[in-house]
Amino acid sequence: MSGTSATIEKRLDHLQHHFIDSDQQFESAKLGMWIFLATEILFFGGLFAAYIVYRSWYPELYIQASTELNTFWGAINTGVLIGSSLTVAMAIRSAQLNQIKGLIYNLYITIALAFVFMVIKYFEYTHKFHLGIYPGEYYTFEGIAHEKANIFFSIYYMMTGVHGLHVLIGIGLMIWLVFKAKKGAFHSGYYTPVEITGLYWHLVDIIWIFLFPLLYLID
Amino acid sequence: MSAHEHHISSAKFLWGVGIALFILTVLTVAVTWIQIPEPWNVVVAIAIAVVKATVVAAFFMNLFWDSKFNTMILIMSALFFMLLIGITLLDTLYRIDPVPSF
Amino acid sequence: MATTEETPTRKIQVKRFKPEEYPEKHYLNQEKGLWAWLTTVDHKKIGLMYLMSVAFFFLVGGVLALLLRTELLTPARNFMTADVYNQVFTLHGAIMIFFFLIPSVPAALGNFVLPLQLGAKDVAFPRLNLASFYIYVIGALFTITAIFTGGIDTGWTFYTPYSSTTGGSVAMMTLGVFILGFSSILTGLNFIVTIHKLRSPGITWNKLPLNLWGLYATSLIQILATPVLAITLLLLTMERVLSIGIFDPALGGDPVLYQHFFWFYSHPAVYIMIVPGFGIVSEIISTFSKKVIFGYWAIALSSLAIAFIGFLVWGHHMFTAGQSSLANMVFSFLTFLVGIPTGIKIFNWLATMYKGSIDLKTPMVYILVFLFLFTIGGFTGIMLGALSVDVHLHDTYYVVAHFHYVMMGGMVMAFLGGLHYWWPKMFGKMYSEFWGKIAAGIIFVGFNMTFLPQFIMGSQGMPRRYYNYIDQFQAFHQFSTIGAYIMGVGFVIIAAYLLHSLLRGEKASSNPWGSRALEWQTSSPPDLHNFKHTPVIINGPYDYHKPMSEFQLGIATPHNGHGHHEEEGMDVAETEKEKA
Amino acid sequence: MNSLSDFMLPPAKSTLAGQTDALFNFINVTSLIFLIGITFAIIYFSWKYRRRSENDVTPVITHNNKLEITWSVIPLILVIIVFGWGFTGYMNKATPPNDSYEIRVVGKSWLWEFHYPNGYVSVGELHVPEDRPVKLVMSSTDVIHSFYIPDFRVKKDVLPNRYTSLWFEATDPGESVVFCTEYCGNAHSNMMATTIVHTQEDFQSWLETAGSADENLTPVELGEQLTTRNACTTCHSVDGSVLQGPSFQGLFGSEAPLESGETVSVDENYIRESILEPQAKIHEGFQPVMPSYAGTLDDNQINAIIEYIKTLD
Repeated sequence: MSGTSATIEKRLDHLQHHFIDSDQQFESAKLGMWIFLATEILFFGGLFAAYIVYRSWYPELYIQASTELNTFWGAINTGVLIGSSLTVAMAIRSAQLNQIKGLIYNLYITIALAFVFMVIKYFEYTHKFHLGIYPGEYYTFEGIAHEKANIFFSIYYMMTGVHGLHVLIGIGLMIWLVFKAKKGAFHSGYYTPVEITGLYWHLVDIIWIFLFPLLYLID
Repeated sequence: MSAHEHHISSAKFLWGVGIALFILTVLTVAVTWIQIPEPWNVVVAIAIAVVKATVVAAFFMNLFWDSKFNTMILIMSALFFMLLIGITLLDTLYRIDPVPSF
Repeated sequence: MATTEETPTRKIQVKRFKPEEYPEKHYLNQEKGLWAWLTTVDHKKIGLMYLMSVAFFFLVGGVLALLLRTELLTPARNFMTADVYNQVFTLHGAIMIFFFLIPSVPAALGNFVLPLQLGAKDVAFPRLNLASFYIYVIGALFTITAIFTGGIDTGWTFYTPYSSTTGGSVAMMTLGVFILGFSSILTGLNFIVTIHKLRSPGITWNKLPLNLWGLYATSLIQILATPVLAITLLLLTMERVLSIGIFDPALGGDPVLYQHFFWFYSHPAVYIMIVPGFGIVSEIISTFSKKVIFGYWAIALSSLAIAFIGFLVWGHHMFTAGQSSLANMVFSFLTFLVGIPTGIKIFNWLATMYKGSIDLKTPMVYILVFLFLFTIGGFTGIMLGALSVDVHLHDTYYVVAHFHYVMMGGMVMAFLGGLHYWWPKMFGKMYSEFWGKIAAGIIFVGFNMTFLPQFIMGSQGMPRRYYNYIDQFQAFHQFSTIGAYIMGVGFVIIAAYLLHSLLRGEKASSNPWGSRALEWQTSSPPDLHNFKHTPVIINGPYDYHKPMSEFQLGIATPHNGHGHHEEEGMDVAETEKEKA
Repeated sequence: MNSLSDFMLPPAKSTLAGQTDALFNFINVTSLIFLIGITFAIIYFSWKYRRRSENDVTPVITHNNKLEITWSVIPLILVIIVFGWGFTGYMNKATPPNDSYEIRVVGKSWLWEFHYPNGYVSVGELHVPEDRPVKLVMSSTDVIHSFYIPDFRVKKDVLPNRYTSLWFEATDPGESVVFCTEYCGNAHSNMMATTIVHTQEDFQSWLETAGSADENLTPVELGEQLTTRNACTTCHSVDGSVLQGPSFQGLFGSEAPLESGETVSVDENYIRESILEPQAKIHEGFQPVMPSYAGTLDDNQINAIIEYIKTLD
């Protein structure tokens, strides 16, 4: 690859003064992102821990309450996020191969899929609000015969809400990437922001991969 | 580590990984149709999720070709999460109340 | 991975670089004006900005402490109402912990020293570093808003359900601490990447200064524990705003679960506060004993061991909270295990002093004070780890005295030691050695007067967070209050002579302590880019048996390796690192 | 050693205290020996090896495995001893004997209520027999409190969503103080009670007469006693000073402004309502923090309190 892009290798305006070369800078950024992802895992970890503790206390509550969640739309959303992960991976591949157009198209598709995810989420939420399934104190739904049903939905809203927030942040980041890509900031010698945003997006996908069976697929 | 050796996956490979993930998603929904007794249904669901997450981490996030230290970070964070939940359960599962709680 | 064929066969020219004495141009005057300071990405200036902030918050927290002690002079009301008293102790705790102790060594001293000790030009992500400073400022603004819009009276631990039902601006405060957490995370992230990726040629893991091992262990805790605090406080904020009920028993939640989550962060946070102190102690003891550190690996690995075991012991804050006896047993046992690496450190430091050439300069005085006070803090920790005794002592003044011995007697003394140690490097000025020692003595006396009586009170059953108390404790409280005033005088003296040093201090040479460590091999104050050459390291940072000239090596390049893409410097650095 | 323990610890008045104190003393003495050694080493080294010239040469001692293992293993053995000792002591405290006398404890902000098996309820005074294990089954009606008797070396948090328990066997008749040790708000430091240990016979006779002792008093005298016993005076002064709640002095017959903006005249009905449903009408400038006394005070007692408040002009 170094042979094909010898001219581009010279473009080093992205290199910051305290790094020795692009490579050191790239590896540092990636390491930094991985460390950040570790903090993300523990951030969600707190919610998962709350989930597990309450599930171990009230297993029957989880079986009853999860029937209120729509498995079909949950599965569709899982597919949507996996698809968007695929397109992000394709976007990085395009950047690595210097195909800026491919990069931009793949980012567009990813953004679109992320919006689809959010729209489905929106309909799921409004449906629940309509039934009176609010978190905690404001819970008024009477379809579940369990006194702690409000707690299950508090956990549900916190988990999916914080995850949704991450999706929104991801959308923002990718819009920013599209702008930068259009300005020609990325090439095969420098695509660090694409790579680390990609890592972030895959993590958001991984979190959902766990949320889906834990929330929707309890019998 | 060198700039010239970043792993580039072929498009075919990426699509393959994507399709494998779709299939696993269908599988994880499908196993709920056959009633697996407690607690194995949870175990199966988590196991499939772990496989999917590993596939994403290894092939989409390129950990398979990357510096081993990055893999270590991922494993370490999972480990510390398990510490959090594991030790908390030592309390919450083994509380003995003098009178059943209300 | 780079392979051997790729290694260039070019010859490296290594030369001796003697640090310039009294440089005319240095990082403090190379960029001018307030704006240049506020937007700087230079780790040294960011470190100084942190230093000013933590000094400010230390002042605020300290004044609050004096107010508390004054109120406690008599058993009944003196000049505050109970409500004000509760707000004041909450703020004293929250400010001292979140705004002073946690950023004090890592973010303030660490930011300044870490790249210097690595021979790097900056941290890995300089802009992120600046961002984390501003995140800290925003968090602080939220907290200050909370104080003026109702106050908080929950104690710094924010225990539910009290925190979810009481009045005041609890949500604003928890949000402030939540934001602050990100500052801490980003600093930790930056440090880990910097230590991994930006070491100068020759700094292998076994030549890493122990201060950096301390900071590395601290950063690991910061990135692994702080997110759990973040989510906990987010849940608590939601509890206040949306009444989600996960922690509120009135809505079906469990308050003890909150305590688990909170202490999963807050116990390791104790090590965020103390482990970097260990690093400073190792540096200073070796320098002022002019002797190679005893048990390098034992000290380095014990920092990591403390960081790791520190994650497993949070439940010892909850021995009486109603958690299961099984959990109590496990937590108590693991708690004792932390004592071992801590003890190893103390013994190693003493062994370093053995047959050394000990120069009792101010930093060393603080470190000796640290050794004494921290040992007391450690032993009383053993007392509190013992289950049956803790049942008696939990939530009494014994606990208060214990953590002040660890945090103030340990961490603050190490911080002061580090501040005095690196002061000449930071500002190129010396301070009054005489007043430095006087202040250290006054603080030592005042500190022990304040907190020794609290051990006795606590053993006799005086509960903490009490606005009133029964008459039998009055003598102890008064003694303690007088001690606090004396300590206050000590800090005023420090502020005075450090200010004097800034304005009128003698010029400091580049290496006033005769240290072998890398940060002393550049001018005082350092150049904007730290070194005018890329340092090359062949000896450990504590090899006092080797001549100084062996510590002043660098790669000779025409452009001194700065600002431009340097072919030569690059290749050599990389191959060296590969070998490492 | 005894004098050290007398100076540091409160008097030991339960069967559980001895073991706790022994461990306390053991750790103290061991620590003191270590501390003296370490301090001596610090001072001695600083003097003996003080810098004599700038060119001092120091020996290269990088490590010493034997020494390092010694100072790792000895403390390890010591802390394992302390752990085992502490754990057995804790298990004693956590396991009440089967024949324990059971008393229900309710923590409210900011008072302690004790319900005896015969239905009698006392506030702020825990009466127990000596030489007999007593088990307290505790819960809270609002936030977390913690029940602590220093003389007995027992402490346990009192939670709002489940029951916790502790037990002790008092050894000496007399009085011991009870503290709340989990921060619970403005009057946290006033949330105290007294443990009164009777001999077994005295306790029986106290229990039999406890409910009827009040009958010999005039309503005003009874009311005065009840306001102290039920910890009313923790928050309501009788001399006009403002605490957590409005002062009783001059209250009766006045027009009280409410948080809702209305005013209410303080008469028998308002006081009765405020005792049974404290949150119904909150006096302006005060927090809605008072616990309900429904079930704690009967009509007769409420009337007595009203009569007493009437006398405070």
